[in-house]
Amino acid sequence: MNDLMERLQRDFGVDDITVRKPALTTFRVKKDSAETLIRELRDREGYTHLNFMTCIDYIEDGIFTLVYMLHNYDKKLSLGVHVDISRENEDMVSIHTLWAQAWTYQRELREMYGINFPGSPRLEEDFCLEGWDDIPPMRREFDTKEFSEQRFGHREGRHSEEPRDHMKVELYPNRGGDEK
Amino acid sequence: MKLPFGRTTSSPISTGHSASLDFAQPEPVDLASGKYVKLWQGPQHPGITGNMSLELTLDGDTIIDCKTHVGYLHRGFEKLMERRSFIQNFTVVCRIAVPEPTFNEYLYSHAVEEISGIEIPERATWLRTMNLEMMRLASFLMWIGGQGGAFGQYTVANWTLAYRDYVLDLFEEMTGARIYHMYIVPGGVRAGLPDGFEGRAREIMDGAEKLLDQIERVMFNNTVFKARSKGLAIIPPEMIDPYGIVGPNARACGVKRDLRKDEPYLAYDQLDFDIVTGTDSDAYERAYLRLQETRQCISLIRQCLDRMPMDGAFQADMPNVLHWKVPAGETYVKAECTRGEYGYYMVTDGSELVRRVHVRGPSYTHAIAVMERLAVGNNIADIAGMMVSLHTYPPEIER
Amino acid sequence: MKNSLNTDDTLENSGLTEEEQLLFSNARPRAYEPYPIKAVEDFANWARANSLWILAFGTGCGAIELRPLMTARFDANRFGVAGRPTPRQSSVFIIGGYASVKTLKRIIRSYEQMQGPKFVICLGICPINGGMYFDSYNTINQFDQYIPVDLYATGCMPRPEALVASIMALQKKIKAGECDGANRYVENFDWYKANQKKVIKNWDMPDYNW
Amino acid sequence: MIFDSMNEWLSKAGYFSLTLLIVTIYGLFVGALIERIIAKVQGRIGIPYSQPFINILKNFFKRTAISHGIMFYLGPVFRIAGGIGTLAFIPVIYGNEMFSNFSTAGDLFLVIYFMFFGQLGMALGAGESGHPYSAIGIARGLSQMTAYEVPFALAVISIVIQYDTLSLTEIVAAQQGGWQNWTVITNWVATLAAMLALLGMTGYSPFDIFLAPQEIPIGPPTEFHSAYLSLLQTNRALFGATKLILFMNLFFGGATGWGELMIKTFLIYMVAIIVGVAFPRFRVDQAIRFFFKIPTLIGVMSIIYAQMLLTA
Repeated sequence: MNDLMERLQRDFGVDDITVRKPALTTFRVKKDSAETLIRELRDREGYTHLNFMTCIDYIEDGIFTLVYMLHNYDKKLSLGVHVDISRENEDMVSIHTLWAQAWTYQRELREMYGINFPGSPRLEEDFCLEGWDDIPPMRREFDTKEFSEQRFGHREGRHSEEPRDHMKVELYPNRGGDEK
Repeated sequence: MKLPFGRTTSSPISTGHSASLDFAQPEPVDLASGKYVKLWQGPQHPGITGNMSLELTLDGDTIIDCKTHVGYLHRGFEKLMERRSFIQNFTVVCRIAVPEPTFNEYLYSHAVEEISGIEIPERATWLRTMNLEMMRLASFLMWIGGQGGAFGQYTVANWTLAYRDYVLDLFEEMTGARIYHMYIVPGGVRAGLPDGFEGRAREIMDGAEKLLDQIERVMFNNTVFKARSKGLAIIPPEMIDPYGIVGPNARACGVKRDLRKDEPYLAYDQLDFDIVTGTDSDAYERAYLRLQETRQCISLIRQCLDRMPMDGAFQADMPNVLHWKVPAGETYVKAECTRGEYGYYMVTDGSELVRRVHVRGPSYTHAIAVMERLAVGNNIADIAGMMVSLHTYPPEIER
Repeated sequence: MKNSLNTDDTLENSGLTEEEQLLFSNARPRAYEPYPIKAVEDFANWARANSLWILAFGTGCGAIELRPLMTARFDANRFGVAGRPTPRQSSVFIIGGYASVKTLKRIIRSYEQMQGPKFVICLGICPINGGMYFDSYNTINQFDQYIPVDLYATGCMPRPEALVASIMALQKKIKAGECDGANRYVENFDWYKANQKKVIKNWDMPDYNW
Repeated sequence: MIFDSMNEWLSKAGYFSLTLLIVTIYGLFVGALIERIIAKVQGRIGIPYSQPFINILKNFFKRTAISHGIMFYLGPVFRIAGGIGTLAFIPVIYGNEMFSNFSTAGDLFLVIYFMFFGQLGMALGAGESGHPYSAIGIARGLSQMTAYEVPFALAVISIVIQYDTLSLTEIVAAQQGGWQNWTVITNWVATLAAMLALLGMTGYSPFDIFLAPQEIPIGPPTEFHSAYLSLLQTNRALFGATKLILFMNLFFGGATGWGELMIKTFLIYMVAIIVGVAFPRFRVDQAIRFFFKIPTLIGVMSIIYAQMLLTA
């Protein structure tokens, strides 16, 4: 594993290498070399299985982190390839030529985050949502509760408690819900 | 057979590891010519597993193009989980995959435990293992019924679905619920076994074994069932890796991969079982492999009952859940569900809410990429059987 | 329009293109008139109550408990309940829990294709007020805003016993002639349509398709 | 004109209406019974005996708001005309003037013609509905019909050779005088071919390919609803029973009373059911291949066998 990481550091300039657990290592790579790196890992290093690809929205840093989880069946090791892209310039190299299911993931990411994958087939088709007219829902700035209240409404009489406040009242009734 | 889309029906996929996948856009079909029919199979269709649909283009009875449409069950779980606390999430996750909620519960709990470094007691490990195996048994029983039903053999469907109910009774006894158990919580399980559970469980396992023998006679030795399923939807070995095929679908063509054996979790390293593999990789082989795995489940549940410590703590000491903050971290945990690798990817940032959860269901690739590939060139009559044979559950695709 | 059935009060069908407008009728739905003789109507209601054909459309997780209901353990066939794969022939629509917006569109289409009198049973809490998904951006919260509901069976999931009980309750209601969901739909048609169109943004189907 | 007077014709018609009623009710009842037997195999209790009647009533009371054109309405009418026509030329009870219908006026070929008239009419009606599953169902149903026709027609020809007549009454008459005279004993080859064809005719598994809920839900009747559906259901019971009566007349010595008729037809039906509960469904090409192989071969053999019987 260390040899591989050293080689990747040398050839692709990966950084932020973290061993999360013995079977899972994550590292970060630049957007430009991501596709080459993933192809290299698949063809040369035996990381033939794409577990999934997904995206994390770091709105505070203004970036999307794309995560490609690759798995090596022989060594029983997983690699999490992180690629940072800007939230504004939402373009990413498509890997639909590497795995048959990749374009589905890219279609989902396109719909849920608005990331564009030029060249990926059937990218514009609806995946889960139909006739969506708001900002992509998985972005952090999208408030699902507010959207739901405004679009679907709530029936009168629905009563919900913030669990912490509720439990405080339940647990410490004598002190008026004061924990201390 | 030559098809208008430049695809051929019988030639195996030409994808090696170095070759790229062929994504040539098919020529548009002239529907106005009257030669082809566009047909929507689903979502309101009894032959579709769950709530999804297939957009089929037919030339006579032969399918020349298939597109899977999902999203009818999309509830936005990943978004909902980002705005619920860790303990609130545990009630939500089981609803992701309706027929197999337990795997979601286990993987979510496991991911949280792994990031926050909680060790669960040994008894909880065994209880979890048994719970997962019982879920697998119930799910496989439903699947066998579904495969029989998809080919019109309702007798088998009635038998297995009725028997699955007895397994659900066991769940009810163990967890208090039939479908959504919410049994496996972060830190352990919610309860131990009730009195007399072991005896009743063994009785039901004996019955299940008898039922499986009957089903093997009625369904698997049936000429018509063989005629329908042999040679149907063959997955060639070269397709396994590029399409990300996992679980019984991959094992049926001789790929010896099973997470329970390869990367043992819970108590699986102490249990005695072998990976079942097949050779033919058609619908019949997959069905037979699943029948054998169902038998294996019964044996595993018995082993769990034999070796399980019957007393001791079933839950680790947990922090006050109202103040529970999970340290920053990232992990990917996976387990072998009935359809293959089920995984939870979790990223936390040290707050009370989870940063990101991604749920990886095996149907994601089986129902879309694989189904679209295999359907082409087949008869429309076989679509239902083929779909059940791939064992897809739509809710885990769209979540 | 030539395809309206001799009425001036027609629907817009604005979601359709010019050619498609000619393919669909734009007449308004009509309410179900009971038979003038009460005995005949009671007899008809008795027959309806004892032969409930459920549309085979598993719209949500509730579908998982319909299988035990229809198979050997609970065997709803005893009560005259049967599954029917086509909306034209079925009279009961069981909404299996939450409905996502995409499914709601299909539910509306299937419901409108069903021939009256038709009844709707909602399973679970989700159709009542959103239940577990009250804050989800893709599931509706109050099902009766879009389709009239005759009966709710709550729980998550409602057990098959609860389903049997709700079928019995529905039978009782039908026999008493109180199941008028389909008529409410017709009477408040514009209200229902407005609600539906508020949620379904890509309305590309006729307003009421027969 | 074979009737001597209008009066005789009228009384014939009255008796026929009675027969029609009895056969329809019997068909509905036996349908429920069969459902219950299937349910028993599946571990269920099954529908109440009254269920088929209630279903028909309910469908009759259902509203209709669909128009698919005139042929769509005529489909079920053709279908039931086919059913009634088939029954009209079959002697239901042998030797009973009341229940032998118009069998003196028509022969075996007319009966067989009526059997397919209904199917073709239904095909036209269902085709008019415009539903793609209906079209696929019709294609399947008609091709399967063509396939099971072959062994059935061969078996019928064999019987015609054997008894040297086309009249059903005479065929039944030739089988009287004890079970050893029944065609099933005297010409068992033809019976075997016809019973195999019966599997296809009754439309239970493995030959329920034209309904096939998991594949083309539910084939030709997809768009039929309310009163049209109740016509179809009535016809299903009537036509089902009629086919069984025809089989009974051809191969099992006919019946001299209603009790005998019911027992015999039920037992013939059971053959299809025993196969039906145990088998999954064929694909349409497999079903056609099945009928063109062994049943057709047996059918050909039955003709040779009948010739041998004559020469022997």
